[in-house]
Amino acid sequence: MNFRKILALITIILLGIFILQAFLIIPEKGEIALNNFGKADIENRTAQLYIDKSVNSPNEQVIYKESKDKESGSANIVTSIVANYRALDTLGEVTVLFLAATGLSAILYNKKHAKSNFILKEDSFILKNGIKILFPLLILAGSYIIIYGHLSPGGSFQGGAVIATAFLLKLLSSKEYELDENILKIIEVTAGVSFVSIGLYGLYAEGSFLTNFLETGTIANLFSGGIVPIIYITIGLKVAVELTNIINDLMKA
Amino acid sequence: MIDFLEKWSFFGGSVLLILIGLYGVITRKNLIKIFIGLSLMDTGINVLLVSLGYVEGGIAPIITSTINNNSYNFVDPIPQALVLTSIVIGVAVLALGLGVIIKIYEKYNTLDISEIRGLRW
Amino acid sequence: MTLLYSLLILLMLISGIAALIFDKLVNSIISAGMVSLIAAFLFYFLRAPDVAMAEAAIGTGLSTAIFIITLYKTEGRGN
Amino acid sequence: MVNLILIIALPLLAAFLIPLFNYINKKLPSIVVFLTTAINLLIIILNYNQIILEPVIIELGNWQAPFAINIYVGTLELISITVISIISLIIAFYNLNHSNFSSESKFHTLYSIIIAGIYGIVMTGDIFNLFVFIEITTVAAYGLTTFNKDKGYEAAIKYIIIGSISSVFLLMAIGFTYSAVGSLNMAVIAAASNLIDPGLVRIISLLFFVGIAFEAGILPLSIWVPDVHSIAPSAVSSTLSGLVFLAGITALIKIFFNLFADPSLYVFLMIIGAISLIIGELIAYQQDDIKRMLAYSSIAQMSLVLTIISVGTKYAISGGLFQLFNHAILKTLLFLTAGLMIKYAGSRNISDLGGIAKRIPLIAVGFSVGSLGILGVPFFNGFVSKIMIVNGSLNAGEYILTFLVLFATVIEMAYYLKVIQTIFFGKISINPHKIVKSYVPIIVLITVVFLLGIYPELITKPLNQATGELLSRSDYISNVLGGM
Repeated sequence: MNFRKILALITIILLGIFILQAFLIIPEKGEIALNNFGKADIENRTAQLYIDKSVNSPNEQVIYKESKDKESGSANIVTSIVANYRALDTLGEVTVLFLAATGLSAILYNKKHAKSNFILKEDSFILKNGIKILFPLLILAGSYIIIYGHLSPGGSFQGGAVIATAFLLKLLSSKEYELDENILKIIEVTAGVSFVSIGLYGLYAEGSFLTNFLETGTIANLFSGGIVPIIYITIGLKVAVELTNIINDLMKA
Repeated sequence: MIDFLEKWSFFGGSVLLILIGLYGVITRKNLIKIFIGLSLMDTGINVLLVSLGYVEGGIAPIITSTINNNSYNFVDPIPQALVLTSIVIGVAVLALGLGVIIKIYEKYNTLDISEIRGLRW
Repeated sequence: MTLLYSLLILLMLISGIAALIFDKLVNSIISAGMVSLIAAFLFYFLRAPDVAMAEAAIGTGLSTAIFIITLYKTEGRGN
Repeated sequence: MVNLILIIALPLLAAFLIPLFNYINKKLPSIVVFLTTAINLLIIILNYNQIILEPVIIELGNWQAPFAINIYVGTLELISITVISIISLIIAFYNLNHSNFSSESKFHTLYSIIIAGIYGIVMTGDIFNLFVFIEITTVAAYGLTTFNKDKGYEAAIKYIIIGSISSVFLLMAIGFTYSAVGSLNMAVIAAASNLIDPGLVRIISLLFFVGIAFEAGILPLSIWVPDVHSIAPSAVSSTLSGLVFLAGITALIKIFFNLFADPSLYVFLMIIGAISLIIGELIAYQQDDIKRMLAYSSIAQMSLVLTIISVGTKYAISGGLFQLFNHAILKTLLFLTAGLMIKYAGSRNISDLGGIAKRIPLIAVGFSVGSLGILGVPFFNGFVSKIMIVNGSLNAGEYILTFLVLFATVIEMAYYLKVIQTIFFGKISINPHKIVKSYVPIIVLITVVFLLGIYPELITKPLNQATGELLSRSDYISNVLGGM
């Protein structure tokens, strides 16, 4: 324990006391403070409107497989927030991922076409053949998670990460395997541009960026939610490609 | 005791995790360790945000065949949406940082910040 | 149930501290992955399945993988 | 009227398309980025007359205003985006000829996105959206810093570590605010801020300060600034110093004036700002590296702006904002010219730049104009804002502050005049390292400096209006919430 560590410890403890006292504040009458654990006051939060799907429309009950043409048709409420109510955040988030991938490839830029030197000493039989079987299954699982993102838990980020993991395993398993960077680039450009274009079409057709301009359909049907599943697929592709790019760049560094 | 744990284990635990991460960032010398500290901080803040939206006895905010309408007692979906965003941003920054670390290692052949000019403090 | 959460959180904090204390970086990275994994369970208990999946896939899987790759590219090259 | 969201969407679209353009022609990305910045300026000009009359609220996705993300463009935001669009256009023009990096198209991608992020920080009316745009801006800045293959990595790693820590605290502030208020919309939070427990307000606003101040150049959190600004390519340092700081300060103003207007916080801001101002000036004085000197000078200037704004009177705030915009213009000029001089002389040390004015007169004149503007010499744009700052602090009775501002100006004068003296009258000791040419951006910037120096009403009139809007929070709230 040298001087610096003690100083750091004291700073951290003071900071901890400073932050934790926020939870201890007991509001006086008429004042508001942080909610206690498990006592989130959803009724008075914006979240209740999202759950009822009644930001623009009157509050009606939303019923599984029955309610039609609600303002945002997806059954997974988190998805409806991510891809519809707060879609600009998601566009920003995809942009951050794109930035990270671009920045990383600029940092690790090599003139020569480098090969991945992150390899095992020799190809392991079990790994190689195991991954041969696992790879299509992972891709399938990832696609399922993305496509059913508006109905069940999961979505484009989770699915995209699963697909990227599949490529990671494939890259690990064999020396020869190489990703075709042109195809990656094409998917990257298409996904990003279509996300922004969907937003711009909403601006053109309905007068507001990222508007849900399609029929939202019946809750919990596969084809429901208007632009939500379409946006989710573009995000899923984008996330998968960017994460794969990141892994690929790091392995080739 | 149980009451105390129920009230504090999530809030206190996540704040502590953030502080542990911060302590690591400040005191560790190895760049990879510093980034491990940063990722601990990220995890901590994510747990904190989600637990701020938890409702006792609540259910996951998804309408399914059993939870078939919106009058159930859902937990708050907004923090969850925010945390999804924050997780992805976290991994993006982490990847960028690790890429820079690889370059620094190529240049100095060490990850110890006390041996790298311009990072000593 | 409360005890289970508290134990998990305690375990998470211990792995967090362990991640910073371990001398070998591989152990640290695995410990950090452990923290993420426990966090994923906690998200599940907090009724946030979406976040739990994201944390499991991204935090536990990909982050650990890119940490390991970086380690291999830097100090771990010899081993 | 063209929808203002386009100024965020178009750079993003361009950035996503750049890999394709790069495939067609290596020169195309820079031209595309230049064109998008030009179109953005056009869009803002088309909207100008309408927004000056009444603030515009853009509801994204057609969701009613306080319940989803909305973008709020009042007079302050309007002036900011106008300045940002002009400067980004000039830098994009400079980039047409001066971006010979090994992976050029990626540079333009990052540059295009950082501009979109800066617009977003200034215009957004939602705190989590603010976080996302801050992340966009910082991650782009991390990437841009590394384009200096020589020393950029150490600077970038410092920046990344501090940025990540700050973003955790920003998220914590957002989480606490949401937990208490139940909404992420700035207007709803502002309306509810009187009801929040004052102790909690203090904690939340301090967390916000930690989360944003690192992007605004206030000292304890901005120890990365000198490294990053001095090492990054000139176009990047001028973007970071001129535009990102502008956006950061605007975000701080929004948090501390629109969201939580608690007078006890202003005292805190004033003290932090004053300390940061003096320390910044003193360290700048000792520097021999010209870009490092400019970076510390930026820190000092930003602290000055923050201090003056936290005085809280109308006149002082207008002065501070005027100084903020002046600083954006002047620092762009200074960093561009300093970068060109460094390229020509092949050295970053002030002592090696002796007599450079005889070789590249225009660039040296540009640098001197920037310096004199910062010092506040008559007929330069900094003159009026300095006068307003001094008057504002005097009228508010903050005599110590006035003294500190004048003291800081004296130190500033010492080091800027030293540089001017060296580059004009120093012994010629350089042999040209590299021929540099860049007339248009410098001439345009010099023109803007004199224009604002001679006709300050161009900007002071809208600024007074902006200050009025800032000080009347109820108008802001009712604008967004409507009749609720």
